[in-house]
This record gives sequence, structure tokens and C-alpha cells, in this order.
Amino acid sequence: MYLLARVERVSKLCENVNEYLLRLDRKLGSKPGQFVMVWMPRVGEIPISVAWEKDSLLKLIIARKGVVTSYIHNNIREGCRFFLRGPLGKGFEITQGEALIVAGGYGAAPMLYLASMLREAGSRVTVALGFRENRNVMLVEEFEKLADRVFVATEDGSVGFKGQLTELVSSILSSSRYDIVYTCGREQMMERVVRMAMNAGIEVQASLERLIKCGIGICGSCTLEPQGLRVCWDGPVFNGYKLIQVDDFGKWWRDASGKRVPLPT
Amino acid sequence: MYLLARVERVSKLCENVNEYLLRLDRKLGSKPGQFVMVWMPRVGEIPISVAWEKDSLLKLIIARKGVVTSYIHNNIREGCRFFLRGPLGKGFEITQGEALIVAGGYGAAPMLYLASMLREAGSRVTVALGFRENRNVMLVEEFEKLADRVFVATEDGSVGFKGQLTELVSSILSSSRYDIVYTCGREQMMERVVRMAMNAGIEVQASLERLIKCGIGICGSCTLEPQGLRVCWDGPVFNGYKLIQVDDFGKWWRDASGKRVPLPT
Amino acid sequence: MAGGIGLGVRIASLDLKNPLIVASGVLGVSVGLMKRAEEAGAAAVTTKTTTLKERTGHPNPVIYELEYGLLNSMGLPNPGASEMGTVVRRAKEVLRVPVIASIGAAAPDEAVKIAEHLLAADAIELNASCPHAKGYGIEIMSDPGLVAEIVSALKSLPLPVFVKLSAHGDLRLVASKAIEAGADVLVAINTLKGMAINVWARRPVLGGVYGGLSGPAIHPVAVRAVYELYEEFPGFPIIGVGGVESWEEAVEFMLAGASAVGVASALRRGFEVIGSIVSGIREYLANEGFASVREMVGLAHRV
Amino acid sequence: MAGGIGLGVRIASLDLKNPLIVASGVLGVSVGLMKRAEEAGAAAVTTKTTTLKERTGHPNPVIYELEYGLLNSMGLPNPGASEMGTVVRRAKEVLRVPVIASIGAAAPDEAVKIAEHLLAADAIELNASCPHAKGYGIEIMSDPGLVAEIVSALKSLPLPVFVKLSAHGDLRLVASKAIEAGADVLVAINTLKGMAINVWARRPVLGGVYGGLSGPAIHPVAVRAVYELYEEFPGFPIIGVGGVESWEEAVEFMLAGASAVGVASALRRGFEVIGSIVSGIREYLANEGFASVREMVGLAHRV
Ligand SMILES: Cc1cc2nc3c(=O)[nH]c(=O)nc-3n(C[C@H](O)[C@H](O)[C@H](O)COP(=O)(O)OP(=O)(O)OC[C@H]3O[C@@H](n4cnc5c(N)ncnc54)[C@H](O)[C@@H]3O)c2cc1C
Ligand SMILES: Cc1cc2nc3c(=O)[nH]c(=O)nc-3n(C[C@H](O)[C@H](O)[C@H](O)COP(=O)(O)OP(=O)(O)OC[C@H]3O[C@@H](n4cnc5c(N)ncnc54)[C@H](O)[C@@H]3O)c2cc1C
Ligand SMILES: Cc1cc2nc3c(=O)[nH]c(=O)nc-3n(C[C@H](O)[C@H](O)[C@H](O)COP(=O)(O)O)c2cc1C
Ligand SMILES: Cc1cc2nc3c(=O)[nH]c(=O)nc-3n(C[C@H](O)[C@H](O)[C@H](O)COP(=O)(O)O)c2cc1C
Ligand code: FES
Ligand code: FES
Repeated sequence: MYLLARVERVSKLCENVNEYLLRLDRKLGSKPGQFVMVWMPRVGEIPISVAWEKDSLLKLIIARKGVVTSYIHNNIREGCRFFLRGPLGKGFEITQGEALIVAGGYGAAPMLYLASMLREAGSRVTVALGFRENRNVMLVEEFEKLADRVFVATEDGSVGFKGQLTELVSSILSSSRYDIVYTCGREQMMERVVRMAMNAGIEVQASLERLIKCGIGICGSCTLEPQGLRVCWDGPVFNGYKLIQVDDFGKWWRDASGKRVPLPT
Repeated sequence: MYLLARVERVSKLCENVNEYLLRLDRKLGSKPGQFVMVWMPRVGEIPISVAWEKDSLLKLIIARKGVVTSYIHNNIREGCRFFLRGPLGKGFEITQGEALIVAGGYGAAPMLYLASMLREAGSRVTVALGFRENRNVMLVEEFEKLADRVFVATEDGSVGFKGQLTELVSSILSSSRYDIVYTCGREQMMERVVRMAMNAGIEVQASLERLIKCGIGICGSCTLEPQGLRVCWDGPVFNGYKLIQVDDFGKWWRDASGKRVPLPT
Repeated sequence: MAGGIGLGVRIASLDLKNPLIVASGVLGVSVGLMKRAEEAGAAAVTTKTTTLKERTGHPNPVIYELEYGLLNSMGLPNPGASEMGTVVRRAKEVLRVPVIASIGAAAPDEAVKIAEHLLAADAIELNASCPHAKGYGIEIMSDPGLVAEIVSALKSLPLPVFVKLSAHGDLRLVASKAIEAGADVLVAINTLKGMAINVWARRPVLGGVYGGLSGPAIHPVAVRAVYELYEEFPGFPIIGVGGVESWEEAVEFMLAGASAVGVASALRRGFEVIGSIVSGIREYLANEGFASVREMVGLAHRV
Repeated sequence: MAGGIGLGVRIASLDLKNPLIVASGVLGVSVGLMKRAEEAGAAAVTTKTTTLKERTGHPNPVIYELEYGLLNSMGLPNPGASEMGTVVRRAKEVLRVPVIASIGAAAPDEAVKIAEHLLAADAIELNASCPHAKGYGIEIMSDPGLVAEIVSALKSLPLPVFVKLSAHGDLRLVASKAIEAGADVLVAINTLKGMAINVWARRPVLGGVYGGLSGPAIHPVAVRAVYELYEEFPGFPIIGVGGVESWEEAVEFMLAGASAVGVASALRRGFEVIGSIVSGIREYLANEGFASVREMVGLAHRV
């Protein structure tokens, strides 16, 4: 019961990150923050966030990381097939008002979709993007089209603010009032953003990653302790007040055997 | 996936024939001529025509014959359960106009329902009923309420016309014009009625019986040769022009092993 | 374009115009139904399993419909080998497609006696797997040596021998014994042994208590069986049976290694399903650029 | 009125507040998920099957959703017995319901070594039936003598031993050997070995190629297994597992002879299904005039 998709266009967003525009054999019907499992026969199956969807068109933004993502980067061209299942998980909840989106690296992928939905809902959207270096910077123009304000931070200062994304966010939060913060990216970054927002009394939602096997909440691979929250089913998006009670948040990951191991940095 | 029914009322229609008014846990949605399989746990399962249906009320008319029917007559009282599956088969097709219903014995069961549907469709309905003796006569008043004219034949002449139902039908057909004849009852009788109607150029539909096992067209138990018509699925109601091409019609039956044996008389 | 695609397959000595065979049981012993199956597009028909003597089968209820399949406890009703011989001869008069005669026997000499009545057929299929008739089927499959003996006895007759396997028991062992004994074709699978209880009646529904599960529910098990058999006996002709309801399951079987496909339960929706499966296979082949249905057999095994 | 109905059952030394147990696998190794299952109303939870050393399981895809069930080829991922011991001890701290520790072993001494890590649990369940991990499960079930040896070795420990059976292989033989060897409870069934092929990819879908079929598709096979076991070993405690999605399948199992019922795949719809099954059982008992859930065990066998 895989959805069949054809690649209509592959675009390079920056070094090691490509965008795949897909035509599906039927509408997916996702919400921002939901994901799909992408199966590459003979290679593997991995979770990828929906970066955008309309009618039967779907965008996925994929960073080169290991086996499957490298296979995709090296082999998948226009006309190739994608096998997908989803949409899976619970996405972001749209809260009207003054919204701040905080995204690090390819964590920006689901945020484009979110930003457009927020605008449709009548929110004002500020975006803070963080990248390591110049060659990792991506999607800034796209966000500029959608959002009211876009800030960029790079660790080497080659673009925008020089420093950590969290420093940028701290100054944004102190200069303006927000109703909601949405974040996606490295978990250590998100943990700090969640705490900042909670301290400022602002609602916050973060999208987590864990090792996704079944993707439908039935294998336990992606659970967070001690609440037994499944990233693939109860998440990947969680509210800040839930997350700060999660011992694993920002600290523990489960390896393929299910054992809790320190979160990779 | 049996439908559960409760007996609301048991009425004796004549010697050895009872009427069961059932309340179902949901609507059956049958057409006249369709049947249900009635399961009596620990006893057996048999086909019985729908005698009437409205909302979640259902009437079945059951003649005492062998194991299952005797069990029902002896044990099933108000408040007891019936297990049903259906509606099964293809029913009568309603042809507007001047209709003649010819029913022998408990073959009258599905005809009450048919008569009421014909009246709803604006047809004029004549009914010819045949019974062996006085103690077999049933449903005459019910038909009188529904139909424009009701004739009765008994072999011993105790009620109505004395003689075979087919003789009565022959005289009815010669005295008046009909657009359609519907028949149900002993197959030898129906065979003659079908030929009479066909000879007179009148459309005719007959409801057949065969050994019903699966009831859903998948076991071959009820097939007619040489066309491979399944009484449970393609029938039980067939058109005259189909039936006169059936070698088995009026002649052959299949026993429980599937072997063709002479039609029981 | 699709017109040029070769749908024909050859299984043992049987030439099939397409890979779709009506499996044993669902056409009963009716020549008329066999003819209807042929007219609907089936490339071969299989008779109900015949025993030596007639059997009336289990009492009603014999069938229980599930959302995802059927349970049946027909209990191998059949008119016996002699009468089935008449049916097969009549079938051969009116059909142009091959007729496969299914037999059920618990010993080699009994099997031969049955088959001798059925020499008008194009092949004998040994039902080594019916799960709900005592003394036949699953019980013989649990004795791989016996299956081999029966097969080799049947090979004394001039017909190809198909062996229909169960997914219960040791599939690969029975298959290898059957092949050694001379079997020409493997058929996999028969129904799985199951049952249903009605909670209000507090009773097993089926008259025979146990029944055979068929339809979509068993399809993944059947595909696995075919895949395993193909892996063990590459190139050996296999007929995949179990849960074929559309062209997709048929293609799945062929990719797993079946040269042809049997269909039974899907016929409860009418004979038209045969035509739609065959044309679906044709369209798939055209879309995927195959020239013949044979090209896809076993492709899922390629590393 | 329904309040007065006894839902409690006792299985070996385990007191269950109702007959619903979460079966092995679907809670992974997460104490948090076990707690959620308890809060949703489960009367006991079973851990993922533990092997001695950790296993990462098969590569993705590990799951394939069907309309009528699931195929999984998890491949017994687990952190190994020592880590699982920690999980079980933690689980016993936060849960009030019994914790059943499932183990997979190919030899008696290995089984005992694993179980020694798990003595905090309330019972050991020997997974004699996992169909997709080489060297474990189905392979040990195909050797009834080995199952017996493992069971009797486990009986040296102070915990009741449950044996989880497969519907492949000789169910009754393995069960009788296990009982002779001292097994306290039979659990039937595990998944059926199956697979799926994607026709466009022309490849088996599951990373492990073969997978275990669960859910409604296997329910009739599971009910049959329980019914057969009860008939063979009347009164012996059985836990029915396979395709329980609502109270009706649970009741079916109990009428067939199960004293308790396990649920796995149905949890893909959320934990609420546990509560709805339990309250459905309660309502059924009330409607049918039973005073206790125990009264209905095995009733479908009454002649
Ligand atoms: C909900 C969710 C949404 C995601 N969305 C995106 C996205 O939009 N764009 C994007 O580029 N990446 C996304 N990822 C991350 C992406 O799934 C991993 O980068 C990818 O799985 C790596 O696979 P690989 O075979 O290339 O790497 P491998 O060589 O197999 O592994 C390298 C590392 O990738 C991660 N990984 C591998 N397999 C999985 C898996 N099944 N689940 C989670 N992590 C895994 C692990 O950290 C692993 O150590 C998302 C992850 C999750 C959980
Ligand atoms: C489509 C159809 C509609 C019917 N409608 C009615 C009806 O409305 N009212 C009514 O009283 N009777 C009806 N019958 C006949 C009724 O099914 C039989 O009288 C009944 O099955 C007898 O069952 P038994 O167990 O009492 O008899 P048994 O002792 O089992 O058998 C006696 C005889 O009944 C017939 N019979 C038994 N089982 C079946 C079966 N499964 N299918 C067909 N015939 C069988 C056979 O002729 C058999 O020889 C209908 C039959 C068919 C095929
Ligand atoms: C009503 C019915 C009767 C059957 N009778 C037989 C039989 O006599 N001999 C046999 O080998 N298989 C018999 N089968 C099994 C089928 O041939 C087939 O193997 C099985 O149903 C799986 O295929 P399906 O899922 O397409 O139904 C029967 C199946 C059904 C549903
Ligand atoms: C994802 C998944 C993982 C499973 N893992 C195990 C396992 O580790 N050990 C085991 O004995 N059974 C395992 N099972 C089998 C279940 O415990 C159960 O026996 C089977 O799924 C049938 O029940 P169901 O139809 O309710 O799912 C697993 C099942 C699923 C779906
Ligand atoms: S990946 Fe299986 S529960 Fe989340
Ligand atoms: S009763 Fe089975 S085909 Fe009609």
C-alpha cells in the first residue's frame, strides 16, 4: 500500500540538500509537521517531513546523511519513482497571532509548509534560520516570500547574524512579543528554544527526530521516556509543556536495539 | 457476520406452516424473491424466502419438512433468536401492468411481499393459489387484502376450484390478458406454468429451489445445467426464456454430493 | 500496443492462453460453470476434488463470509470418481481450455483408481492439503513420504501430475519429495485451517466446526509459500493460489515465482473478475515494458 | 448491574483484573508505553522478546500495513537480557499489573541465562514461534523436543513459564511436550509467516523479506488453535492472541477456551482500544447473564 510518486524536478538547495518535487498517484492530505516514510527498494526506508503539498504535488527536502539519503542524492533524477507511505504522525497546531519559526539546517523543510499555513490562517510570521556555514544556507528567499520577517544566523557569520541560532532567537524574543514559537532542527538547539519560550510564557511546539521503524506507533522504536510518547505517532511535534517533562528530551535517543543511548550530537 | 433477530410473534398459518415475525438488529434491505439463510445453532442452516420486510421487521413463512424446519416448529417461540445471513440471490423484477401470481403451497411465502410491491408500482394483481387439501390452505385473506382478484384451487375441492393449480391457471390465462406471470411452488407445476405463459407470449418469472449450501455462488451445489446457473446467486428467480433452455428445469436436482439426480416429486 | 504482449504460458504439457486458472472447488462439479469460467476468460479450470466414493460433505453452515475472506467447511462433497469421470468427459466436449482434475486420496492405489476414471482430463492435481476432511489432505501432507508414494504411483498414468500444497506442515520438504517422485507442477496454497465462533450462539459457526480460510487474508502467506518454493526449486513450475482478487495479487505471485495463478474465492463477486484480472495483467506488462508474461516470473528474487 | 460482574481471572500465579493482556512486541522496551497500556486498562503487559545479546533487527521497511492486518519483519530487535532486566525492574516499580517477560532462545542454558536477568518479572514467556528471526522461534517450534528441554530448564527458576506457540508446525504435539515439561500457560498464536511484493518495485517490501502476519487476517486461525488446544487439554490455561480488535474477538477466544486474551496489532489504532474491549466484554457478560468472565471459558465446546 505504498503511494507511487514520480519525480518532476530535483533542485539543489545548498550543498548536500536537494528538493524533490513529486507527483503522486493520489492526494496525500498532510498537515505541516507530518512526515512520510520514503522507501527506496533494495536500499531502505526513512522518515522525511512533508515540505509542501498541494493537490497531488508534494515537495520533500532531503539532506545527504547516510545510506538511503546518499542513494537518493546519487541516483534519483527526474522521472524516477518514489514509494511513500503516510502522512504519518501529528503535525503542528496552527495558533493564530504573532508566530516565530525557529529552524536549524534541514529542520527548515517542514517550516516552509507551516509558514504558508500560518499566513493562510492570518498570522504574522517571523522566521529565524540557523546554518553552520555559507554553503549550508538554503531556503532564505522562499521564506522571505512567505514571512513577514526573516533572520538568518550562521556560525561563521558568512550570512546574517554571526553565532548560534539560539543567541539570535534570544534577542528576537526579547525585542518583540510572540504568541507561539515553532521549532525544528537539532534537538539540543530545540531544547534551549523550548526553555526560552516557556520562560517567556510563550506557547512552543517542537518537532523531534528518533529512529523511526514502523512509523505507525506499533514497535516502540521511537518512544520517549518516561511518558512512553511515540515520536512517530504521538509526535513528531510536541508541545513544550509536554517536552520539558520528558527525560529523554535533548538527552537520550534509542538505538536500533531499543536501548537508550546518549543523544547524538 | 450473522444478523441477529428476535421472534416477536409466531402465528400458525395452517397445518405445518408457521409465520415468524422477526425484529432484526438492522435492516435487511431485501427485494421480493430474495432469500435468507436461517442458522439454528447445533441444528443446521436452510434457505427461506423473505415473506415480507419493513424497516427492521421481517416475516418468514416456514413449512415443517425435516430436521431444521421441525426444530424451528418445535422449539422457536416468542423471544427466541434467529441467526440470518442475506439477503441472498436475485429477486423478482417488477414489471408494471397486469400481473398474475401463481403460487403452490408454501411457495406463497415470497408472493405476499411481491404482491405488495406490485401494487405499490401501480400494477393490477391477480393471484392464483393452489393447495392440496383444506388443512393446507393459507394466506388467502392476506392476499385478498392486497390483490385485485384471488383464486384458490385445492386438489380435493374443499376450497375454491377443485383440481390442479395448473388447470386453474390455464382458465385464468384464457379469460384475461396479462403482461407478466410470477410463479413459485413445486417445480413440476412451475414448469407447466412457464410453458403456458411462454406459449401465450407472456413474460414469466419463476423462483426455483435447489440444495443451497454456500448461498453465495461459490460452491456449485445449486447449479443448473447446461448453463451453469446458480440458483443461489443467478436466481432463485429466473426468466421463462432462460428456464426453458435449462435441461434440469422440472427434471434434475443435485444431491448433497453434487450428483444430478431426478427432481424429487 | 498491449495487443502484442504474450500472455500465454506453458505449464507441464498444458498450453494456457493466459496465466489465470480457476482453482479447485468453486466450480463444483458443474460443466456449465466451467464453461462460464472459460467464457469469462479463464485459461484452465480445475474440478472439485474427487474422492473414490461419493461424499456428501459437512452439514450446513458450510460457509462463513468474513470481511477479508471466506471460511468454508464444504467437507469435500463430490459424486465420486466414476461420476466425476463423466463430468470431465462432458467438460472436454464443451471446453477448449485444459481441464485439471483434482483428486483426494489417502493411499497410492486409491489415487490411481480415482485417476483412472479421469484420464480425459489434461492433468491430475493431487490435493495434498484440504484442511477439513479427515483422512485426506492435510493429514497426507503431514506425511511427506506418503505424498511421494502417491505422486509416483500417479506417474504410471499418462497425465502430468500437479501437487497442491498446504502452508501448514513442512512446505519445502513435501515439495522436494513430490518433485523427486516426479511431480510436474506445484500448486500453493490451499486454505488455512481456521474457524469462527458466534458469540451469541456460543457455538462454532461451521457445521464441520473447522474450516478453510481463503481470500485476501491468506494472500501474504501464499506469496511467501510461492517465493520460498521458487527459491528452493528455481525454474520449477508453480501455480500460485490464495487471495487473488485483482491483477495486482496475480502479478505479485508471478514476481514471486509462479508461472500461473489460481483464483477461487474472488469468484464470489462474479465471473467478471477473471476478465478484469487478465486485462490488468496485460496492462501492467505493457506499462512496464514486458513483451511476455513469462518475463516477470520470479523477478522479485533478483538481487 | 454490570458493576457486579467478575472480570478477574487467574492465570498460573498471576491475578489479572480483567482478561486483557498486551502481547509481546508492540510496547517495545518502553516502560512508558507499558504504563500507558496499564492506564488504558490492560491487566498485564508483555515485554518485547529478549535474546541474550542485543539485536538491532532487520533493516527498514519493517512493517507493511494491509487492510486486514499487518506484516512485520522487526527481526526481534532488543537490547539484550541484561538491559531488559533493568527495564523490567523499572517497570515493576511503576506498574501495578503483572509484567510478563518474553524471551527467545535456541537452547536450554541460553534460556536460563536470559531468564536469570528477568527474575523481577511475574512470568517468563518462551517465544517458541517468532517466524522471521533465524535460529529463534519457528525453528525451535519445529523441534518439539527442544521446546520441552527449554521449558524444563526454565522451570528451575521461581517463575511460571508461558509458552507461545505458532500455528505453523504441530501445535498439539509441541503443546503436549511443553505441558509435560512443566509449562504453566499456553499462548496461541504468534504471527503467520508471510510476505508482500510491490509490483512496481518488483521487490519484497520488507527489509527482512519474510514477515509475520498479524491482525484480523489471522484471527480465524488463532481461534482454531485455541479451540484445538482446549479440546486436547481441557482446563489448561490458554491465552488467545491474534486479531483481537474488539470485544467480540476477545469473547470468541474465551468461548473457544482461552482464559485470557492478548492484543497487539489493534494498538495501532491507539491505546483506547483496550478500554473498549474490556467494557465490551463486561457488557456482553451482563447481557448474557454471566456472573463472571470465567463462566464463559470453553463454552463453545459444549455439545
Ligand atoms: C519525523 C522525521 C522527519 C524527518 N524529516 C527529514 C527531512 O525532511 N529531511 C531530511 O533530510 N531528513 C529528515 N529526517 C532525518 C532523516 O530521516 C535521516 O537523515 C535519514 O533517515 C538518514 O538515513 P540514511 O539512510 O541516509 O542514513 P543512515 O546511514 O542509515 O544513518 C545515519 C543516521 O541517520 C539517522 N537515521 C537513519 N535511519 C533513520 C530512521 N529510520 N529514522 C530516523 N533517523 C534515522 C540516524 O541518526 C542515523 O544514525 C527526518 C527524521 C524524522 C524522524
Ligand atoms: C431459495 C429457497 C427459498 C425457500 N423458501 C422457503 C420458504 O420461504 N419457506 C419454506 O418453508 N421453505 C422454503 N424453502 C425450502 C426450505 O429451504 C426447505 O424446506 C428446508 O431446507 C428443509 O430443511 P429441513 O432441515 O427441515 O429438511 P431436511 O430434513 O434437512 O431435508 C428435507 C428436504 O428439504 C430440502 N432441503 C434441505 N436442506 C436444504 C437446503 N439447504 N437447501 C434447499 N433445500 C433443502 C431437500 O429437498 C431435502 O431433501 C426454500 C428453499 C429455497 C432453495
Ligand atoms: C468453497 C471452496 C471450496 C474449495 N474446495 C476445494 C477442493 O475441493 N479442493 C482443493 O484443492 N481446494 C479447494 N478449495 C481451495 C481453493 O482451491 C484455493 O486453494 C483456496 O481457496 C485459496 O484461494 P482463494 O483465496 O483464491 O480462494 C476450495 C475453496 C473454497 C473457497
Ligand atoms: C510489530 C510487532 C512486533 C511483535 N514482536 C513480537 C515479539 O517480540 N515476540 C513475540 O512473541 N511476539 C511478537 N509479536 C506478535 C504478537 O505478540 C502477536 O502474537 C501477534 O501479532 C498476533 O496478535 P495480533 O493479531 O493482536 O497482532 C509482534 C507483533 C507485531 C505486530
Ligand atoms: S517507529 Fe515504531 S513506534 Fe514509532
Ligand atoms: S449454494 Fe453454493 S453455489 Fe449456490
